[in-house]
Amino acid sequence: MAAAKKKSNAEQYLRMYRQMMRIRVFEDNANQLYLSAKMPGLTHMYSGQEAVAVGICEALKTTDRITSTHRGHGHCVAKGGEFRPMFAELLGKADGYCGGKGGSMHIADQDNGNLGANAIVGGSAGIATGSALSAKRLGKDDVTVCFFGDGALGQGLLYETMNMAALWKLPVIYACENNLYGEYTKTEEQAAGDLTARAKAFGIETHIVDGQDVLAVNNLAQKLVERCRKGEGPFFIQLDTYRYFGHHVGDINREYYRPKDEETLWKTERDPLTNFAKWLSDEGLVTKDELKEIEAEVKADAEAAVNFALDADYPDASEVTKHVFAENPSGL
Amino acid sequence: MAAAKKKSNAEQYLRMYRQMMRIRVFEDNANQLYLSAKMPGLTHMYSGQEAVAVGICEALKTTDRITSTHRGHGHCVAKGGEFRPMFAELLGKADGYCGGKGGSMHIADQDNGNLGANAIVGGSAGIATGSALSAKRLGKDDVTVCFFGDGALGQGLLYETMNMAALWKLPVIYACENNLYGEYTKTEEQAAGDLTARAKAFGIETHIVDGQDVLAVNNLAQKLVERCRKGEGPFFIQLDTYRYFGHHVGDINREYYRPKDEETLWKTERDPLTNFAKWLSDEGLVTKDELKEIEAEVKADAEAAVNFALDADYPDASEVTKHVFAENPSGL
Amino acid sequence: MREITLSKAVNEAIAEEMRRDPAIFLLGEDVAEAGTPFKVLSGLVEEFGPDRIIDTPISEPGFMGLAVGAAMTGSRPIVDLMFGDFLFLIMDQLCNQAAKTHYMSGGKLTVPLVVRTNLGATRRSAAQHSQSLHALVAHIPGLKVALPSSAYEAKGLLKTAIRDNSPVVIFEDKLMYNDKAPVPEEEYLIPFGQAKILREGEDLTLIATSSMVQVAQKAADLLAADGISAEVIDPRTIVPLDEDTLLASVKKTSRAIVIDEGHQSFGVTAEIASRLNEKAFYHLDAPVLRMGAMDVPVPFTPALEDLTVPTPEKVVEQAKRLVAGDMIHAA
Amino acid sequence: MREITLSKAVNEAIAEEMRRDPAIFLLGEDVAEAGTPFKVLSGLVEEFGPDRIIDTPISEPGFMGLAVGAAMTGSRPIVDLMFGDFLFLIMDQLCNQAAKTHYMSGGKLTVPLVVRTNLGATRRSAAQHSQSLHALVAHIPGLKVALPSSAYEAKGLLKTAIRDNSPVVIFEDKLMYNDKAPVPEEEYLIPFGQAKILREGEDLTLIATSSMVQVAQKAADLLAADGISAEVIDPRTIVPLDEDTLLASVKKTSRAIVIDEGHQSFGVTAEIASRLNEKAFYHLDAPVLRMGAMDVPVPFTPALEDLTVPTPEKVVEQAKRLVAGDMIHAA
Ligand SMILES: Cc1ncc(C[n+]2csc(CCOP(=O)(O)OP(=O)(O)O)c2C)c(N)n1
Ligand SMILES: Cc1ncc(C[n+]2csc(CCOP(=O)(O)OP(=O)(O)O)c2C)c(N)n1
Ligand SMILES: [Mg+2]
Ligand SMILES: [Mg+2]
Repeated sequence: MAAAKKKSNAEQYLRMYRQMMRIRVFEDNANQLYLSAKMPGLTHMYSGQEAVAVGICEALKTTDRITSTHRGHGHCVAKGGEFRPMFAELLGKADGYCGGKGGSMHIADQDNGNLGANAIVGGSAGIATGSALSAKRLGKDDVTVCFFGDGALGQGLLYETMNMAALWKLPVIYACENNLYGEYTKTEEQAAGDLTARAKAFGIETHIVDGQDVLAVNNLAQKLVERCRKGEGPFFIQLDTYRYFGHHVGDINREYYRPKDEETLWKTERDPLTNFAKWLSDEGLVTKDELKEIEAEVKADAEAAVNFALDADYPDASEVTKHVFAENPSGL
Repeated sequence: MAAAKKKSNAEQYLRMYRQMMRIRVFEDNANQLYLSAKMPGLTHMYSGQEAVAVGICEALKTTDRITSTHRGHGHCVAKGGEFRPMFAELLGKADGYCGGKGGSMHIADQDNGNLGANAIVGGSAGIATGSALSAKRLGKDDVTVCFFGDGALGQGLLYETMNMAALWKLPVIYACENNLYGEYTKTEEQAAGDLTARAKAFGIETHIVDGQDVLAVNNLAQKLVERCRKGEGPFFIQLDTYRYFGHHVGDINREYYRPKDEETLWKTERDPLTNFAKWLSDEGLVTKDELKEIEAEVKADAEAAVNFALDADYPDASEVTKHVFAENPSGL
Repeated sequence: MREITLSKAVNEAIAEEMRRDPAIFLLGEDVAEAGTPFKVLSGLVEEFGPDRIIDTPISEPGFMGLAVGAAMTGSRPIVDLMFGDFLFLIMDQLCNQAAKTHYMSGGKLTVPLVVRTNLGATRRSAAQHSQSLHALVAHIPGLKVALPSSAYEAKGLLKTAIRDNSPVVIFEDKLMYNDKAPVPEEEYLIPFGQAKILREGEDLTLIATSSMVQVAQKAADLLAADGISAEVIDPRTIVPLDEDTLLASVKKTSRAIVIDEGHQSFGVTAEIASRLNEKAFYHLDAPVLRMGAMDVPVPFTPALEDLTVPTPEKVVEQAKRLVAGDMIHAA
Repeated sequence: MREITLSKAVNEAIAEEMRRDPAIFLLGEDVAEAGTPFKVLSGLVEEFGPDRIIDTPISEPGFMGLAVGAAMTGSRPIVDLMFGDFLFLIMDQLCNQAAKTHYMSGGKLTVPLVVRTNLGATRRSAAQHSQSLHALVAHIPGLKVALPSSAYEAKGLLKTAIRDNSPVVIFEDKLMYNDKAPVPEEEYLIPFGQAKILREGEDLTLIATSSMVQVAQKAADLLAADGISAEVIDPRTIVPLDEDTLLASVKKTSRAIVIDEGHQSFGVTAEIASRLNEKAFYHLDAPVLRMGAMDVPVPFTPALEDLTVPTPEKVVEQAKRLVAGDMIHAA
């Protein structure tokens, strides 16, 4: 890349770095909340996969939409979510994005175009594709990105929706986060044949990208998003990545399914934050101190947000029967 | 093919011809029963596709299994079904294969390995694959063939089961009868991309064959069935074929979705019975008279069976609550 | 007033609403040129084009999923589900997604969509094309369930369904598509949760849904001939359910039979009967009786199929037992 | 007698049956090395090998379909469905295929399979991992439905389910996996359709299923302290349902509350209450009361989630109203 281009992009790079850091720090705090028994239930952490969500979402406008998964905090942050309503949601508080009714697995942020995490593996393939159909029909150039894990390739719904997306040339990008495992099972034991071939079969253009390299992800995403806007969609991207923690916060003893040195290798050699930080320094786009400052700011933000969430009120009991049905215009 | 081989195969060829004729005649009678208001409900006729069912089923043993579709009479005949219990079933009589409880769309013939027609498009993909899993687990070399239409490619279930069949190397053959339409819609409007690529994506070996050429179908089927027995399955076959009647007996005015000359072309140039009869005569394997005799015999059989079915009794009212649950061994 | 078929009534409802609101579109199998196998939608694609009357592949879970996503993002989809039996294929998208999204998001996302499908046996279509599965969706909070019993009802309820901001499942009776009823030319809506008293009576109340409304009305005719005066009520929607109207009637007549074409056990008759028992217990002279379809898969053969659903004669028989006080059980 | 957890009881039931009958195999997600996320199946793959304890892809409709086909052809599969909420994904294969095949084939094909899954809220798992959907499958003819309420019940009912020649859906209570109960070393089966009287009483009958059995028992303790004697009955299976035992109890006590963790409307409480009302009407001093889960998607936050399910305190409150004759409604 030309040096001039890089300089002019510095601001954007730093925003990507900050966003990745925000996800990393969010998850560390979520884990802490779990370990200190302050968070109800379990949660699935996105740590290690930051470059995927950030690389893609930085290529999107606010009105572009995403659908997310059970491992959804990263997508939420990357699409513009704020710490306070996120932590509040995780703790089941009234100030949460969903008033505490959704929790970690259903966090949604309509204003930023996040149509929600989903606790049904593969369950959002239809939603994302329908969102793209909606945009196309209503004459908007908004693009929808459907995030899902390699495990979701097991769900037939995905093939049905990719077929329709291809038939109708919908502006949707299927972003398959291949982190090598679905729960406690290796991808190759769950998925026969070739992953991208499953989209190619429908005539969908597919790409494979290093999901630990935020610039590679972002460059590809920018191109595909623009092509989607022009009606050249759908697309399918396989993003090779890795989750650092267990399947969920409680999955501590995982050597029986995942070797320790594999974990170490990814964390030390392929960490998206470390490697991007190094590149930024090497290119002279940022100083070590600036990086430290970003980290410190993010951590302070998170701490404040956690405290806010801990202090926040639970929803009132009367909320329990609200929102079962949507309000209707008068006369109905 | 060497002349000697042909001669020694003559008996088998004639059986195939007779089986195709039996399907053709069965359907003509079914249509007559509908038109004369003697058959309850509707039915989907297999006429035109005879070479598919016969070519494949002639490669199977009685203990090999098939699953069938809403357009299931052809598969039933080809797998060894008899006219009497078939017509009786269509008329809802106690002597039918299912005691009248299933009807045309659920005809099953367990003794001949027909696990049943299915009124859910794609609904038997799991059943066929499970049957193959069962055979493999129980140490039998039985092969299962899953018949389905091009329309069933829309159903996600198929992809889920093909994935598992490929992962576990199951002895199942997916036989996709591509008759160019699903109901009133052209295949290309329903299916993006390439049909066989959808199976290839899972690492499944695929084949395309002329579904109007019974010998081509049978040769391929024999090879693949034997390879399945040796553990080399699963396989996927696309069989290009055509249905002569409407989607069901009531689909009379179909020019809005299917041109008349297309129908004429297939019926005159590509009829599986006519072309096979010509080949058999040309090769000197049969005389015109012998062919006529076969037809006459089959027609007489059908007439007798129709009369049998018309005269047969309806099930007793007490049958209505039987078979909701299976009988259990004593002590349960 | 002009009379039109239920089929035409549905067609008009969709056309009128689509003219009014460009956010509405319809998708399903063979809905465009073919106008559905029942020909209910004939002519719509000609008026609204293939971008609003969308033929899908045979992918019920998939297009149901698309509808959910479209509904969340400014569209108002109508899902055409060819047979009610295919509900089993879309349950995840309908019940885990559409029904729960508004609640799970704390009211931020809404899912205004309609699933139009059907119910009813005795069409000789066998077990996978004859079910009446409305009780299943009624059990899931977040879904509204409408059961029109005539052309008039079908038009008014469907228009209301389309304007509702929650997911609604509306079941038409397959056998009724060609039945005519008076339907005004002028626009009308039928509000959800308002039962309709079709016939006033004193001796007992027949509460009947969908296909069973005609059965109840015939039974009431037969009963009238025998000097028994039956009130006939159609709840119209089972979610929301107009308890008040049902209770008022039962308090007046002191006896009731609930008639519905879904399987009897764990079905609609159980819910309505137990609410009446609970809330009108001391007004009842006899237990509320239930008449659902038999708890068997629907058999193909007419000889058996016809036995599985309530008939006017069977309703009369039960009504007479009820009125005669013939219900006392052994201690 | 030794005490073991419900989790261990399930594990033993499967192991014993698999040793007895080589036709049995089990399939589901992460059932082998991982032994399921709840660790219920730990050790089974070591004994029976990966050909009988089969890890599947995340393909619920698909592996349910495979089980149907395997069951038709000489195998006896156990389907492990990780969460009861995923029933919505397998409804077509379970309800359109497994449930109907024996009937549609006139008794020629049988489908001996078990779906093992779970139910229950208050685990802070939110709306898509907390549902109790047993009423839905109970509505479909051809499926049997078992609801174990302790380790003892879980083992005996599961063994019976595995030997049954029809499809059976068995729901375990997610919150009960670590609860211990006395379980004999010797083999035993619990027959389907035989309710269990857990506690005899005179003043009212508490009929409770699955997770609600403990709630009813606690309520009975509290009531006893107040001089009210409650009979507690666990139906164990809702299909088949042991009407006789329930009716005999209600005829004795003249009052009943039905408690179940499924949504109240169109759910299990409606079926049981309406059968009791219908068949014991003249013995009842008050209407049968129903206590199901609230008709709302299960909220995540503990502050709301705990409100949605019946508690011993709420049962006591209703029981007291019932016994006090406090149910007379305004005319
Ligand atoms: C339909 C469904 N089946 C099973 C589960 C349980 N489950 C939750 S996450 C998960 C694994 C998903 O793997 P993948 O899609 O690769 O995502 P990852 O966790 O690796 O990010 C499973 C099986 C579920 N939530 N939904
Ligand atoms: C799940 C499901 N959806 C829709 C239908 C209605 N239907 C019956 S046959 C058919 C078309 C099937 O097309 P194809 O698989 O190509 O078989 P063909 O009729 O051409 O033999 C449709 C849509 C059905 N029976 N099941
Ligand atoms: Mg994964
Ligand atoms: Mg076809």
